[in-house]
Amino acid sequence: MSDIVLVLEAILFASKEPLSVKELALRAAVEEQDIEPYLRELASLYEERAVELVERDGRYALQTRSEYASFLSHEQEESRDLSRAALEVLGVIAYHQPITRAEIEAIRGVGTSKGSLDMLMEQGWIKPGSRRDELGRPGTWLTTSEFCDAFGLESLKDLPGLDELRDGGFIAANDTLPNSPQKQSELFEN
Amino acid sequence: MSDIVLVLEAILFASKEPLSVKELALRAAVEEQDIEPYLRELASLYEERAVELVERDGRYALQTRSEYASFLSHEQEESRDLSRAALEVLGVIAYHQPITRAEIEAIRGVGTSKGSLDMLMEQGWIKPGSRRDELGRPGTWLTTSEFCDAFGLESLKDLPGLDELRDGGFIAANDTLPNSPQKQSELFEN
Amino acid sequence: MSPSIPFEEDVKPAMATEHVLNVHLDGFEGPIDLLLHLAREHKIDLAQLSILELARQYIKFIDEAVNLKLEIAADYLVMAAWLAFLKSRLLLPQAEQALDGEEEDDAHAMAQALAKQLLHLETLQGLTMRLMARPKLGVDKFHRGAPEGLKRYKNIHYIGNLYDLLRAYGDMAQRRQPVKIYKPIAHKLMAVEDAKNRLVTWIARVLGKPRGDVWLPLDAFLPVSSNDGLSRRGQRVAFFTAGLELAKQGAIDLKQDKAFAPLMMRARKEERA
Repeated sequence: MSDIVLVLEAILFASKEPLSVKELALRAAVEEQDIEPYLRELASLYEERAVELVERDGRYALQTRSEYASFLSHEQEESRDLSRAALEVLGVIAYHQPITRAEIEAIRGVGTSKGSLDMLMEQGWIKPGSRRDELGRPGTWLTTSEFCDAFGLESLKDLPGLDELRDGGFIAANDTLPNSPQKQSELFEN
Repeated sequence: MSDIVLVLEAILFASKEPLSVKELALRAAVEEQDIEPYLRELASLYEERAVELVERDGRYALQTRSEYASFLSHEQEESRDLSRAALEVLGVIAYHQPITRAEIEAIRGVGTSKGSLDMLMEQGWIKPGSRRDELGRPGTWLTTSEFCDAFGLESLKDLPGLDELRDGGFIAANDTLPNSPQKQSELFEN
Repeated sequence: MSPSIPFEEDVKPAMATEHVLNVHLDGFEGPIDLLLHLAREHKIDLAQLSILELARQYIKFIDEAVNLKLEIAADYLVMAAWLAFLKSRLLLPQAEQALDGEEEDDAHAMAQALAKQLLHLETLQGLTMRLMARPKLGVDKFHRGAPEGLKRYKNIHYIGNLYDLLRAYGDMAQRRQPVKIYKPIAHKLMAVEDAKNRLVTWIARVLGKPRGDVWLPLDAFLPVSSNDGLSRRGQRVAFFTAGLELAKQGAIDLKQDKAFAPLMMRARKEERA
């Protein structure tokens, strides 16, 4: 194998852009008209490889063969725990559905980033319900059956009641939630 | 030739930076412990070529052989000249890491201008290590993987003249340098 | 090898000739570095512990610099003084040494420690030069110039955990404020005092005037602005109460012809005790 072939290999490998025959000849210190056989030999060296010598508009470059493109991007599965905020929003929706965003915020006492709702929807755990028949016709949120699946509930009815949460120590006795949260009307009377 | 060898070739050829065995195995869908023979085969494919497969601090990369440097002057980056002080600090850190600033100063017999460490860190060659468990919990310095890349060190054990320091009693004979993963293989001896 | 290796040039001693040496101290990284340079310059073998000769050269160098009125950093002078001390200790006649054996050992130990430090730094300087002389990435060796690059996509799954959900909901319930706090609506009602003031003003205005003692219905006193029932009823109550009070004081007369008939008021002409 000619040294010049390897010099061209080094030049093409390290180059930031495709190179013309003229540039290649200059850098490899070869006559321009002599360069083609060397390039052909270099191409043949990569014949059965994951790399190929390509020519576009008279410029040459070494590049990864397109057959291997799928290996250049890697999909990674990652499991994550829900953020505190997302858990709260989901809990409020589960217990108080159908519920508007304003009501979620009123219960949580903090603004709800749109991101939390988007993320929960993307996850398939909540969906938009019908619009509330009041000023501005705000949309409401509901949990989905995927939510029940993901949290191991046969149905929403299996969600422990607030009394049970209190008995279970999840809520201190002096909480400010009304007793039957499923009926959202009680929460927002007046 | 195994397809996996070519997949590894494609991945290494396309990568912007050296890749760990873990990363390679993940992308090529091979078990980590099975990857070595494939890497060895790939290395042999490049045995008489202008490009070689190298191991640097436990990571692998394809790069041009230094014999072809004279043809690649176009690609040379403007390298920043490091001051004499910075170079000496780099040497002290490389051979004695992890090392505190006070220890560097004791060896050099002179205060270390903050600029030296800054410059070396900006260059990407040193990084802070864990704090020493002693009075004042002084921080330590280590060299980086990029340092090994830059100077063609397969691992820190390849630092030239480690034995001279050992013979002079300047480092303990059983001193194991940190930051040097067990050699993946003896494949790529220098 | 590439034509320019910047690092190699950097490590070359900045001071090449004795002449330059005499004029500058800036090129040195402190006294130890200067000592090393002098050792190289005068071919003093550090391993042989020729510390005396080195001390002589160092002191001579500093003396020259002082004579030239160069600015000399304190640590160079400290080193010179220390070396002078060390030299004198090492050169003490045997007899005196016998008297003061311990100090003599100290001096030798100090000389040895200095020699070791010099040797250590010299070794490191040499190794650093060797390191810098290696073929370098980006100078002698190159990664691929135009790598396609690798991509990574993350597919994130969230894990549903009922316990966490209940816990979060419960904690929130404890943290949260009541949804609505009862706040009574504050109605603007006329105060009795206000009604009384209006009546007193009216009395003062009409008293003693012609037709000043005409009977007027209570409703005639209510400000016209009030249309709302509650506030009008409030005014009526206020004027009624104020009227009773003023009648009791004898300022006005009140009368009602029959049940549910309009209540009539008039200012009283004069005090009837």
